[in-house]
Amino acid sequence: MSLSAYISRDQRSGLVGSLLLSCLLIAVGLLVVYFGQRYQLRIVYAAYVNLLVVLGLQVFMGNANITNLSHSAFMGIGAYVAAICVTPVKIKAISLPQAPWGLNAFALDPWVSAFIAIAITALLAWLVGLIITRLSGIGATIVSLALLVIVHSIFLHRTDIFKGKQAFFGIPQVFDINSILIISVCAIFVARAFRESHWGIQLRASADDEVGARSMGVNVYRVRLIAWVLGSVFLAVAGISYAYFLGTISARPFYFTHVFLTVAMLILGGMRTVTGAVLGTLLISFGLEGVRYLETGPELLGIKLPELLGLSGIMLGVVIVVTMAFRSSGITGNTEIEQLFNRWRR
Amino acid sequence: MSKGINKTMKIFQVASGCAITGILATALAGGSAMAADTIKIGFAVPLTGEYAPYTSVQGARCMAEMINRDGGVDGKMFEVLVQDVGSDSQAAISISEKFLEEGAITISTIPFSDTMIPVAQLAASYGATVIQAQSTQVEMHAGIVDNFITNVSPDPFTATAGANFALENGVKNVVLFTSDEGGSWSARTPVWFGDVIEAGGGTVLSSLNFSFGTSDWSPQIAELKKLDPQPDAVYISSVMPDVGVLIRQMRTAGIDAWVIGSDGLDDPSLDAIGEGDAAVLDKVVFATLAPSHADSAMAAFIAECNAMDIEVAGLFPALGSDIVMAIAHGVEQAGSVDPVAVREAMRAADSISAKTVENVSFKEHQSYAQRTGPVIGFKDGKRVLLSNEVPDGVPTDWN
Amino acid sequence: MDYAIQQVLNALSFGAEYALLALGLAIVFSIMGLVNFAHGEIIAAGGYSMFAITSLLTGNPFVVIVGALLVAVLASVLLERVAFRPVRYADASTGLLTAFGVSMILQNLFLLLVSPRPIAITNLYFLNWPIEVAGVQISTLQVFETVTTAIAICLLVVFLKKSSFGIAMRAASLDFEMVRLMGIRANRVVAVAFAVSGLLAGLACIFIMARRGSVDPTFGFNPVLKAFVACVLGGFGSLPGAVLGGFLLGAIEVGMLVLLPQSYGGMKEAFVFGIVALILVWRPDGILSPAVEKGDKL
Amino acid sequence: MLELHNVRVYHGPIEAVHGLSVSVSEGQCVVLLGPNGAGKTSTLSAIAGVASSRGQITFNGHDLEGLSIEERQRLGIALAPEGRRIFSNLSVRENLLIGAATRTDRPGVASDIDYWFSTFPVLHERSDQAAGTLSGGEQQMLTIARALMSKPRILLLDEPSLGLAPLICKQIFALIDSLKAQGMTILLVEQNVRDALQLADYGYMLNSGNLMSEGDRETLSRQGASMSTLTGINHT
Repeated sequence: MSLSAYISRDQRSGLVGSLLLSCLLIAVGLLVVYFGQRYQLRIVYAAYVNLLVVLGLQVFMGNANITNLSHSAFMGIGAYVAAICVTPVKIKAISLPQAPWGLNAFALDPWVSAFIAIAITALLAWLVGLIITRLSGIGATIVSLALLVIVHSIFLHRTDIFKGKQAFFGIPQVFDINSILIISVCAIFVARAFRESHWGIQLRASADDEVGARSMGVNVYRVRLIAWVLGSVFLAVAGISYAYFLGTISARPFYFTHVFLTVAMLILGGMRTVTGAVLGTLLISFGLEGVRYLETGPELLGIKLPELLGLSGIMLGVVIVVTMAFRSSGITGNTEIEQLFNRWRR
Repeated sequence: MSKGINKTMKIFQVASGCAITGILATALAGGSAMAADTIKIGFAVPLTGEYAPYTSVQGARCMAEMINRDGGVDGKMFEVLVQDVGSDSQAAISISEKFLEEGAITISTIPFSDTMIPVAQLAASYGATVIQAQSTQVEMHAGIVDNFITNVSPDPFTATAGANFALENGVKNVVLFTSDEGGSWSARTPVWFGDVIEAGGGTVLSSLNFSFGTSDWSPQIAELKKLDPQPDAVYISSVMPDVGVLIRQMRTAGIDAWVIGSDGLDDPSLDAIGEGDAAVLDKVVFATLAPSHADSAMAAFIAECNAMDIEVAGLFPALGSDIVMAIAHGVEQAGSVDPVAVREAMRAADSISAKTVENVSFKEHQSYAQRTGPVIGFKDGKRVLLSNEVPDGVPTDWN
Repeated sequence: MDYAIQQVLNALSFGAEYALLALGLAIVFSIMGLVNFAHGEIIAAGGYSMFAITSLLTGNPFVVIVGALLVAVLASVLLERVAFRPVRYADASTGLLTAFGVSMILQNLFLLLVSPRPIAITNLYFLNWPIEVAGVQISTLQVFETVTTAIAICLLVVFLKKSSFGIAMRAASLDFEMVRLMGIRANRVVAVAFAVSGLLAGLACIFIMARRGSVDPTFGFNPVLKAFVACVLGGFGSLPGAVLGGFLLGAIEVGMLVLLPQSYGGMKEAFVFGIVALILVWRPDGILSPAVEKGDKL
Repeated sequence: MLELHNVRVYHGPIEAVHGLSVSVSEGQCVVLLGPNGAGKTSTLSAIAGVASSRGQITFNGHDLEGLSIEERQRLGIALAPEGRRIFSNLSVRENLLIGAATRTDRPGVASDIDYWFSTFPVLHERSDQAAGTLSGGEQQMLTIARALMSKPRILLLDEPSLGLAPLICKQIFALIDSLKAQGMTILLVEQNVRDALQLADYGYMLNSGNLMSEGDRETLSRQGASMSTLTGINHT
């Protein structure tokens, strides 16, 4: 109870909500660890990496209400920086023989590499953020899109550093399902804490009424920048988790397909809440897995279904269109999980 | 208060648990018990998205059915496991693992090293082999993984076959089109082509960059027209329809140089650009992975599959037949479906008869096939086989 | 010298195509604040209709062209009715995301119903043959495209200035609600905007098909991305801005191809988008920003 | 002619008017008075269909519920909104033309435009200029003229004198007076109590979304002193 002296009611409620969401994540994790097959472990891992991305998106896009399309690029930056730092010299001699600046002459501990990756991603995000947070609406969206194309183009072209569309391989596979569980639980707490923090509240207020928030003394650019950089840290962590699990990366996964997929996850769940981010990610990740299975024309209950290639894409599109038409604030709207329970109990 | 939370948490856990179980159960329904007398081959491949044209499933499926129809391999039947993964590496890896758990002895996947390497690493723990019908990229042969086999020769071979043809036809000055967007296939194949041309006494005049999806090549063509001397040939490793646009725009601009390409041009839609004016294709040649002219073995195979109601659309799907035959050979020699034994048997064979070429052999290189590299051109808008041999003078600096 | 003239002409014809595409986006955006990312799929629908007409009815190029234009217009109007009407008065990001969803659905429908592979349609090749003007060789397709764009812009200007519907559309881009208060039916104004947008998409489709000769499910993505960038450059929602942005983007692209050393050629996109970002930092609402007009809407 | 019965008006979740009943009969000029935030504009918006409302609104026997903005306009309800909202980039003539968008008699439209040009010569002088270049008073005249171009049966006039110089205000009120003389039914919203009451046949006094009092010119004028303290408007 002594805690209440330091944190607000909303923050306490946020802790409860984070706890509930963490339980959900851990439950899914345990379920798949004890009952699932090995490949399902991978699907859950991939879903949780996307969850980190979606949470990173939520921190900025959800609270500031500015559509961001550059997130996959930041994920890529995190993944590549960590990969370059951590990959053993012996392997880099094969894969990056022409790397400049002695990039192929050193290798670091995975934790140090991860730290450097996060730091560099955040630094780049801060630099870009200085510009992007001053734009609003469609202008910010297009600059974020330009950012995505620019970063992708650099990944593709500087094959001496990034290998482009070829594999950057030999990254030590230091993460497993437990690591991602711990990281995503932490991420939920951080994202929720930010939402209920002083800055989070100011940012949400400015999203509802920018002029009003300004007149109340909110430095809109500053809170946006804080959210933008914090979001980029989530994305860097997602990139690192991707690289440390698969051991091989390329420029390919960090482009439009991934951008649209993760944005769809966020808006389906509801971008204004952390609960929405979690719900959207889990629903689409596991839903798509089911649809994918139906796509290839399986035999269900003795009936041979036709092959329906493209069904998963159609479903994803329908989900977006229907959500936007009937509930543009997503499934959760403005309600976090613990509020839902409170309402439900009454 | 805390009691309430506990209660709600429990309810939530149970509810979410049920939901997840339901979803997982749906995904699980595809699994089935392992049977020793079937040869399971997995295809975690792009049936949709930008890499769909490279999928080898249809040819493999058709060949597997043919073999099964004739009694299988010593009574063992093929079972082809297929699932679409789009262009998503992670999905490809998960689906591969699913197939491996189901007992697949080989896996085919997205033909890019960023997917093939982790899939091969994963397959290694099951003893299984990653076998690709069409993968020509060189980095897979650098010794990163040792359970990888591709049914074709790497890009330097097609580059050399094209260059040798050019040199024989008096080509001296060439222009190379390069792009990083197709990996080493589009970035380095033209360079190897240039190396062979220079070794043969020719000159590389210029190297122009391009993007995939280019639908108007006018600026590059203006660059070409500026050159002095004019090129005798341009080389490009790209795909249809981009190359088709390039060819037509070059001819419209009055540039009569040879257009030489690699396997990416080997698409039925290339033939279509000659409709109405067959002369457009007169000086177009490409070095490819298997003969694909009208009376080739491949054309016959495609027709045969169509009769079985399996549509095999061109070169890459047809190449799938070869890997099924290679696996069948491996199983026959090994006398079992043990994945390691099958791989070793495939690699030990001096010659394995194939469908799209007469035979292939993995004995010399272990990770890729030694096979003939056909050069195909056009006469009156119809494909003609210009040469079909293992090329000489292949650059060796690629490993 | 010939080379320079040639490249300037290329920049002009690139610009004409981008302007045509950008106008289609801008006209919808100016009226209902919707960034219609599904515009590319309208173009693709035109392409697939050419395939359908050729294989089911006739290869007569006139029929194919008219058919493609009709299909583009109908598809555009239909999309508005089905997908965009429910989000008509929602904020810009809701509309944008809906458009992404629509674009995803259409791409996958093409894939499911036709094929994931490119389909060859070659009966518009005849539009392209070389001609020589004052010693410079140019292709007729470039001429047709530039001239068509010019005519389309002129007709659009006449339509917007002279017809009562055009005046209503211009008014709607300033204050949609006020237009409704004049008794003008919102549905009609929006439908006409989408029809015009579809027509422009159809025109663009004809030229792209005449050059490319094939259509595939992701056919529309590149054009719409270019159109989007052109619109942003010129100032979103401003029709003159869309035209200016289109020509500017054409000039930047060809300029980059010509000026960048080939070893940096792969970075062309990075430079083009870098310039776009810089222009936006300089003028956040685009060069011919309609922000002044929007002022009375707030 | 126009009847509001227990109407509640909403801006999003907020209720701006809490159950108002108003009646306007043909040829009458009725005024809604009250301070800022009283719900006057909200009431007009509800009638025009711009704001969502509950309760019954009938016009010439038609229930307006469920009718869109444009359908209400086509029944003959014209709104000259607060803040004028002219189409600033369109020319003066185009602004007038668009006002007549629902009419099909081209000669009639042309002669009406000529009528307004002769009434306000300044509009004629600037007929091909962007309407945004007009002064505030000219824009207000254009707004009223534009609303009348559709030949409405009732004119909803929202704060026509807002932000205008006294001399211009006088002109505007003269115009309203002459409209009334021609038999136009008018529902007027004003803060300028004295001038408004000189025109009005009947008036309603609103505050914070509630009806305070109603009555004819004399009744309301008698309450004028108390009203001026309420509205805070100086009567000079």
